[in-house]
Amino acid sequence: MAMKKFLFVQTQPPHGSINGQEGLDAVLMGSAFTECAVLFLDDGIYQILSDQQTGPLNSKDYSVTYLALADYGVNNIYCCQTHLNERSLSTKDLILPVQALPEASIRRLFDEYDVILSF
Amino acid sequence: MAMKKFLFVQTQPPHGSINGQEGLDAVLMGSAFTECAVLFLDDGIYQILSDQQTGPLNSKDYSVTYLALADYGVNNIYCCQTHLNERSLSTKDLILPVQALPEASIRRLFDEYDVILSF
Amino acid sequence: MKFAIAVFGAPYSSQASLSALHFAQAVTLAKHELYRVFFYHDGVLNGNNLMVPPQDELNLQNAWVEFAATSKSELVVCIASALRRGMLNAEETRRYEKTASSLDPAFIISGLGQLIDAGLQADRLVTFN
Amino acid sequence: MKFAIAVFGAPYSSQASLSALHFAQAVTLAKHELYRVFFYHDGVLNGNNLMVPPQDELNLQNAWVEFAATSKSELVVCIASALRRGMLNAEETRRYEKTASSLDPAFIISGLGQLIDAGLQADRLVTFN
Amino acid sequence: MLLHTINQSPFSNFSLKSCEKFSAVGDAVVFLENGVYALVHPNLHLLIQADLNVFALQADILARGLQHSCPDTVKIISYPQFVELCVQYPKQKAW
Amino acid sequence: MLLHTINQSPFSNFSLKSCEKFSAVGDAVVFLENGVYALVHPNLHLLIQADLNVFALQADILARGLQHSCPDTVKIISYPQFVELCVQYPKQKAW
Repeated sequence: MAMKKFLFVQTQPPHGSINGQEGLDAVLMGSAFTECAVLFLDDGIYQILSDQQTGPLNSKDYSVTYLALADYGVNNIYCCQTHLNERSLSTKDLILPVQALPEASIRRLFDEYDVILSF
Repeated sequence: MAMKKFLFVQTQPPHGSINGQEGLDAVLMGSAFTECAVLFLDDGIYQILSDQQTGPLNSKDYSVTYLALADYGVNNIYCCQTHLNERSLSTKDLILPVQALPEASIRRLFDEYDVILSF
Repeated sequence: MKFAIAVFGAPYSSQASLSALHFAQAVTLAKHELYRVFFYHDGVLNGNNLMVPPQDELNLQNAWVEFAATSKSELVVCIASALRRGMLNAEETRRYEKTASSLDPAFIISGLGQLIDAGLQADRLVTFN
Repeated sequence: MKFAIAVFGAPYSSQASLSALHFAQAVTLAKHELYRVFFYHDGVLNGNNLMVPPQDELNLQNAWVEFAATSKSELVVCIASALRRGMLNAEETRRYEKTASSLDPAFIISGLGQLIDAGLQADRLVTFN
Repeated sequence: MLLHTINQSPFSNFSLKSCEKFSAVGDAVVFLENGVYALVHPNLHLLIQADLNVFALQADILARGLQHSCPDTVKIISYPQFVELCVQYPKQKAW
Repeated sequence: MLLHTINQSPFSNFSLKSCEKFSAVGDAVVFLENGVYALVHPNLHLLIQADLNVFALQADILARGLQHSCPDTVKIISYPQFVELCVQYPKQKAW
């Protein structure tokens, strides 16, 4: 049997809760075992918005950890074009290259992966 | 100085979290000290929907505790008529008598009370 | 069929724990195998053996321990989530020189790899968030 | 002016605790009196002295204790919320015959009446939910 | 074929809409916890029109007093039936 | 005069709309935590049109990388300024 592929879905914005950070930990761990991809939906896309300055809040800027994904072999990183548009964002505003998919393609993505974990 | 009056705002539905139950505890405690009122907004109104049968879920039916509010001297119990309408509910569906206010009156209610605690 | 369950929510504050418990009981009732229950995020708080809920409310930590004992299922809490939230077993208490431990011994502290392993080994991984 | 603060959210899982801490510091910096910080709901988890967050992250329990020590502010956790979530001090641990206590001694366990009292006595009660 | 689970109220959360947008004909949806308020939400018909198989947990419906408001288009299930759905549908998407 | 606080994202929650509906001319609104995403939400103008005084916490804006997207209609404040607002506005409604 071929190794199962994991899709990690990030839905929460950063800093308001630990969800995104613990979700990213799960992606990094998953990449040590099998093929993994990340999908940013809704406010999840804000996790990788550029230029997060967390000093005054005394929070941790874990967005930079996303830059290590390629080193971990995680190269399939997606988001929803509609969710970008709703937030007046483009992929240029993000700290790493992300494939923006039309809504119709997101459901097909769910088909490609064997396990879907949402954070 | 006259005693401060408290308004407790319930916004969460029952059983999905402990919020409503701990909010009700706060109302009961408040009534021992000063004049208190309760306002149900949004899904908060579901806390007092009739005929909650919590046996199969093994949750606690604390909705019956609301019936004791009158004994605690809490007689001003409000909800938003629009929020009832959105949920196809009427005050007859509720386990206790509630004054349904038009939206415009809710803000005036905030003026009448000195401390607002939302759950 | 081989099931695994992931629990992300705190007891009481969230219903995730109660839903997961009902689901876990139904899994074993149907004679399926329950490979692992993995507690992540606030889910690790389910292992707190100091909780004293009111008499007329379910003690979720006890309920999980009883379930594990009768079903022979494994209860695993994520170590990183547990440390951040102060859910330590005796060994972690010693390691970090803390004053006490609050994680019930029926819960195993392990790495996040056990969540990935659950997804790989089980036929179905069901999340309660 | 006399302030009081209510904290309803768990550390890390919610930002309520961090926001409340920044606000509390600003209150005392402005020479206002901080009558009480009251922890309710999951906020009681801020008193857990077993938490071991990663080295590069703020230890919120320590931060509250330090703040209280320098500002002479009172940190109060609601007893009912605390019992349900397993946040016991030495006295409650004995009363309920539990194995350990995890509430830092800088946090006082008291009744929900202290929240009402805070609303009555302080000029301003600010909630972080 | 995907098993969507929704545990939040559609009156306070967009899960129901997201699920409808990112589902395909033949997928199943299970409403649980506060998700069962979808049974009395005007957007429920979107899922039915999208040809999804829609289920809701009885214990959650009863606990919330919604047992008198269940539309025929939604099948009421027990926890064992929920487990059976997980057998039929190989993957879960928790919204 | 009421001080409304909003700590959730308007993209995932209805707090911003509730606040607009249940506010009066002269009230203040403080966006904090995930609430600061209101600065880039199309419904922000509703609060401005309703003649509310709108504020947002700088530390939360910076942490989220929104410092380049702040509209002129919103005043950026520090925690000490937030405390000062609590002095000016005697009551808080936390949404």
